[in-house]
Amino acid sequence: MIPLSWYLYLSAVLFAIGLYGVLARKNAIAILLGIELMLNAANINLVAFWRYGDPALMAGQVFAIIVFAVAAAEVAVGLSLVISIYRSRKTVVADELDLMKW
Amino acid sequence: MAPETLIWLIPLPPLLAFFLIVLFTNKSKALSHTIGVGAAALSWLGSMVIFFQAIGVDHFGEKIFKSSINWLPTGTDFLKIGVQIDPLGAVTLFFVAWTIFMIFLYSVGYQNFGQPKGDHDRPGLPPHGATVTDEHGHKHTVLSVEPMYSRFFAFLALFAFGMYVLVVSDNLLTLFVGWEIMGLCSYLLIGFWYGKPSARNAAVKAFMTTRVGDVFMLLGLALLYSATGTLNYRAIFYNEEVLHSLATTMTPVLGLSAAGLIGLLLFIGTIGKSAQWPLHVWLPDAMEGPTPVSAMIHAATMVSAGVYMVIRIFPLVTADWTGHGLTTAMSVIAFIGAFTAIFAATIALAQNDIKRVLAYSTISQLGFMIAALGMGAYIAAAFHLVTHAFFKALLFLGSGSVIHGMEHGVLHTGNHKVDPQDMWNMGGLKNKMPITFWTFLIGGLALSGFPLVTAGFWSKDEILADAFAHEHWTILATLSIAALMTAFYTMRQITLTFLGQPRTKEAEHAHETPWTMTTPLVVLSVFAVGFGWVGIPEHFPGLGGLIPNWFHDFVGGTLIKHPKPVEFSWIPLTISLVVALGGLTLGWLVYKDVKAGDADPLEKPLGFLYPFLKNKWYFDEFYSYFVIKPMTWISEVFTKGMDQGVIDGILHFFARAALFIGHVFRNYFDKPVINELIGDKLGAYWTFQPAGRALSKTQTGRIQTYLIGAVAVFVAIGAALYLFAF
Amino acid sequence: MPDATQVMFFLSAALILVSAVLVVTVRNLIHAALWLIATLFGVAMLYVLLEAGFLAVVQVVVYIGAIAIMFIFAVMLTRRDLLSQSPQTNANWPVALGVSALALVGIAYIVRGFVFSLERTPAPLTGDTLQMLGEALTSPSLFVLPFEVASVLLLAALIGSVYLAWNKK
Amino acid sequence: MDFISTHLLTTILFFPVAAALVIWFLPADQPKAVRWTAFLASLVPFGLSVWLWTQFNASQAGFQFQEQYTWFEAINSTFHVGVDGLSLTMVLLTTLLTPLAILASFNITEKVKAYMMLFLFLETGMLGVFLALDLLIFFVFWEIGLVPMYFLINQWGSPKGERELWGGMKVSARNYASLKFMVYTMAGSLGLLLAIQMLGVLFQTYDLMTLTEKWSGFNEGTLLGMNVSTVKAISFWAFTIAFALKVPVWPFHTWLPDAHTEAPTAGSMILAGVLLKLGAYGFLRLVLPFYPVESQYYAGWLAFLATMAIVFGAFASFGQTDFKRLVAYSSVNHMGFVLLGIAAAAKAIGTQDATIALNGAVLQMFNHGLSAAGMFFLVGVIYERTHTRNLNEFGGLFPLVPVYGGILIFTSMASLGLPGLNGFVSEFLVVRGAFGVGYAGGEWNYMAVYTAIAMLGLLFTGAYILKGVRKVLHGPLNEHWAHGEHKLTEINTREILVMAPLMILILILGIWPMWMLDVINKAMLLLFS
Repeated sequence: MIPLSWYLYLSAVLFAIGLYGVLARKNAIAILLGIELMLNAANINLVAFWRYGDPALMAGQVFAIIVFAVAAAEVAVGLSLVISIYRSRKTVVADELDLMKW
Repeated sequence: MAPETLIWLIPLPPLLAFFLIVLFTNKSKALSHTIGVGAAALSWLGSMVIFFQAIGVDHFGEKIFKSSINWLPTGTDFLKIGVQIDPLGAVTLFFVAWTIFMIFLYSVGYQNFGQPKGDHDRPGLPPHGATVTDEHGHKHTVLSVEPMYSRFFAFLALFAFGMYVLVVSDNLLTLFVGWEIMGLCSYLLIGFWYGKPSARNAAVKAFMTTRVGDVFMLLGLALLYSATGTLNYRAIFYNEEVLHSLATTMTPVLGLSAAGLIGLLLFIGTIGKSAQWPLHVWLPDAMEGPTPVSAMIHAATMVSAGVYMVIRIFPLVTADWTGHGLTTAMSVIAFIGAFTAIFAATIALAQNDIKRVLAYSTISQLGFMIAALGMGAYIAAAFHLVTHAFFKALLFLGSGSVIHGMEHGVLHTGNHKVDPQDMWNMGGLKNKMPITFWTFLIGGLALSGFPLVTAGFWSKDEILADAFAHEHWTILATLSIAALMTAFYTMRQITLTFLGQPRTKEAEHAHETPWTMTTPLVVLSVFAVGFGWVGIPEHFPGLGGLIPNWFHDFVGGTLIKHPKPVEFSWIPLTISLVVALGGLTLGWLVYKDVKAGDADPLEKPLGFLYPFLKNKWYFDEFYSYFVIKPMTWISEVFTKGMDQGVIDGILHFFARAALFIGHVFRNYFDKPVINELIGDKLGAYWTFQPAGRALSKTQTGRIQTYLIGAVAVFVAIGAALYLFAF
Repeated sequence: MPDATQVMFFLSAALILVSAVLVVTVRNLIHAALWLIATLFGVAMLYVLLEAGFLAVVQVVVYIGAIAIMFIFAVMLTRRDLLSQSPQTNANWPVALGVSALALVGIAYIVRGFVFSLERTPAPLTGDTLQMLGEALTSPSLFVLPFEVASVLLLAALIGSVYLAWNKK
Repeated sequence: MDFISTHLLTTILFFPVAAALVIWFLPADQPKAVRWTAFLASLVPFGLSVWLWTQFNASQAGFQFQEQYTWFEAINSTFHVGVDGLSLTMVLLTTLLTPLAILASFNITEKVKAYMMLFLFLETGMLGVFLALDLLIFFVFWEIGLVPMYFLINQWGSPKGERELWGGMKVSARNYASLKFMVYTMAGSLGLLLAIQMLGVLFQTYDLMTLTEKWSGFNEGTLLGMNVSTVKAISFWAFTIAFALKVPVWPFHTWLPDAHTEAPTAGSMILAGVLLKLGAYGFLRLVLPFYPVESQYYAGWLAFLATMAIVFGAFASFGQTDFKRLVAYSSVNHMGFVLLGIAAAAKAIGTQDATIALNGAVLQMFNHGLSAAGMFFLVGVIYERTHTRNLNEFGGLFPLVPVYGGILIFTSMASLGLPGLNGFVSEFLVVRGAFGVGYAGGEWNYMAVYTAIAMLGLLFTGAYILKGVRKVLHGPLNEHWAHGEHKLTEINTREILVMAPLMILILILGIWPMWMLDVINKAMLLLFS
């Protein structure tokens, strides 16, 4: 039998890895990859809580599905942004996108 | 119509006329004078009805016509105003109505109604004449119509309204209202030709001088009202109790009783209005107005109003008077009157302007009345008031007629340097203007007190008889000399104007005036002769008793204690005969042979006195130096020195002090300490600038840097919440 | 001794963690995308362990089949950096590492603090979970609204990405 | 209609503000619409006040049409309004003069919207003071009135003119005047606010009626470590000086000639017509009821100041060569009579003489409102045409402008106190009341002396009025104004329409003052006996 806490620790670690990817990677696409990892960590939690709570309540699974949808949307928009930026600035390096600096 | 209702209505037609003319008909000259004269006629008619109803009542003094209404609420009480006609009122109404009506009629002619418009006339200046071409192609200059013809009638109507209000009112307050309305009108009418600086200044002078009296009078009114709680004639002057209590209440002012103080305060009003010394200066200058105005002011209305009021308050002035000696107030009044009488008479001796002579004679005659009142001769004063009103109106209108005739001559010769009012430019007008001459002669004789026939004789004689009977020798002497002078300057005037040969070309071409001007002269001369006969003393030798002394009996009813007629005595009669005839003869002898260019025959014998008299005892100079200059100076001081100097100076001192403190704070604290030390050095240079520089490095513009910060803070806050909040 | 499910858990956990670390560390983005696929596969295995079969299938089909492939396409479209041998992390990476570790510690601390109160054996599943899921998603009294919102979101993302990626020239 | 009849006072009070907000949304490039909206809107409060006048029961004691709303609960201050005969008269004056002033400012072309809005705000401020039955509300409105007036003088005042301060320093006259006006009044308000706060703290209420009762009866013990009588004397002077500044009483009057002279015509009308009345109203509404003992004690001082105002005002007015300044100083002179009446009443409160003096004072307030507004307007009419106010530059204008001349003489005479016009009635009542107090029961006191001296001022009233008329209308015509581009034009219909109501009221009040005096008289009896 697998204790619930194992899933939670696992998802925490996965989340932290994803977070590191988001914060540290240079490439915009890589940042998006990190976000995917974090979303998956969240999904693991959702499904685990569903299973270990009252399985008759489908909230966990439903939320996981909605997270899928959000992830798909996010990736679609994110990638098209990356492509659009690449077209105009010929780079996808996040460090070089510093238009926000005063 | 009940007489009370009618009395209410008497003053209204002139008021309506005023508003109608001002608001609607001022474009039409004919309509305006129709309304004006019509209104005067209506009031005249009402007055006559009232007068004849009044003399038809036996013991009218006890059963007078009166009616009143509430006017002002005063706490729990009301101040009532109303109308009343008592014997004195009835007599006054009679002469006022006649003179006013005559003056209205006369004005139509005097202001050249029906004449062409002037060539260069403009409002505010007297008409200069118009050029007309007759059928032969000759050009003539004729009199032109007054440009402000309608306005003249409007003012005249308002003036008449004021006088009627004054006469019919039953209390001192509405009397004062009428009094002041007349004051306004005299201002407007004296300044009628406001374009002339002299007229403008004379108007202001008249208003201000009379106002000096008016404010004292208002004070007297307030005091009387406070003391008695009413201003009604009947409630005060016909009420022994009130009079007695006023006479026994003492005041801290000059040891006067309340009655005396109030009487004197009110009397100061009269001094102003009736041009008594020392407030007489305005009246001669008032001659700047058109002649009907002079007549109006001098004879019929304003100056009479002053005397009328003193007659009204006579019971107050003489309250608790035993009949012997004089109360303080009475002495003051008598002194002022007597002094004015002789003072003005002396000035009249040396005047050359036909109207100014009359002006001073008016002052002098009013002095007679005031003196009479001062010594308790109530009936005599009232009688002289009425007769004087008639013959002085006659004289003024007559002089106006002369001036009008002379203007005709001036326009004919075209020599505008000739003053048509200067008697030295006249002479021999007797034949050119016969009606004017005869009526003027009647008026002049009445003024001089020509024995037996003229009204002036009877009234003046009565004053002298009174003075004699009550043993006021000083007054008697003063008035007798004044009467002598009166006769003298009257004859001087008549001689210079009408007798002898014309002294100028203008006088040769003078012309009789139209019927609208001569009719009033004739009517008034009838009264100037006839009105004396209603007051012949009972014991007068020969004539006494032929006609009952109606005036004495009737007017005496106004008082509670009917005054007794004085004993007849030959001495005052002789005096008046001597002064009148002597003065007239003397005047004729001195002036009958004056030729053109001659100096005044009086100039030599009088010596330095002549310029002194001619310059009116230098009173104008005195006032301008000792009153007007200091007042102007004070007002300068008050604005420049006080307001802008002291008060604003103090304020500006505060402002400067505040500014100074501000400067100190700014220059010695704010700028060096706050701005430079704390602000620039500590703040900007040492702290914030480096800190800003350092912190600006965190602003990389890179999303991940910010995200790191966000997550770090998120974690920190989460940890903090978890640790401390749960 | 671990039982069979525990072994399975360890295996998939190892797969997930190893490949996830590689996702965020390898220089070549194509490789990173491929390692992501591995991670996602591991997660799908966990779903199976959790008896959420439908989700496991969706994970494989949608994530691996669509999203991960899209990544690879994107990487190829922005090829210029594909072969870059320069470090794929920015200058702040140690800070990022610290912050991530901190976040991990924080989460772990929280989990440790209250998970054990929930520690129990999962109840056996009754009924058809797939049917229940379908009903939950479409029942007006349950989650139809979020479901609809999600579909609108997808539509918006569709239009938005088309617009963004459209070559205006 | 039901709402209006139950909220009559607040409707009157706030209608101008509502109208101002409407004007805000009007296009600025349509000055005509703005003017007419402002004018028509200002007629509404006037109509309502006339209705109020007819509905008002003069014989009923206390305040009528009261409305009370919670306002500032923590300190027990409520929004409480109501009228009695005194405030009713003043409300009528305010609502009458505001439309006329707005009509008079139809020739304003600069920033019309702002101007009209300020004017309407000003009306609310003034009405608020007259209607307030709560000291805090009173103070708030007292201050509100200040602001629009400041801007009216500052922005629309006569653009020319400089004022030399010290050491050759020069400032624009309208800035100087508006600042002086503001600082003066603020200085007075300071003491007023302190005194009001003290009352509020002491009795835990700001309600006028409660305070009147409690404060005037509070005579023993100590307060703030001082004797009560000392505290009362100090706060009496705090109130007195605040109101004396506004009246204005000599020697606090020097803001007035500056402010009046520099203000736009309509501003001067309102300033002289209504704002000065606020001070006198304060005396009647607060000082006399709150401090009967102190008022009586210091009546001599008040009478002294009043006499000084009368005499100095008249002299100063006579010394002017600026037509508008002349009229401005005449306000000092005329308002002196109001204070003289108040002082006399303070001396002998409750007697018939006091009532007469108060009747005179209140009527004089109304009368001065009419005649001063008229005079200022007439000065404005000629100033607008000639662009000068220097009396020496006029002269003999009567033939050019006969109608204007007639109106000017009429209004001047009202100002001079000619019997038959309104000023006389009130001046007579004041003099009569003051003299009656001075001669109470055969005993003479200083009030008689002051009244006698005040007569000197009355004399000089004549002098300066006639000086004005003489210099403007009479004398040889100054040809400069007769021809060409400078040709003086006659007063136009709009201007006559402004003057007509004033003149009609002047005449009616002069001949038949009963209708108004009856209300005033009953109010004075109920208030002070």
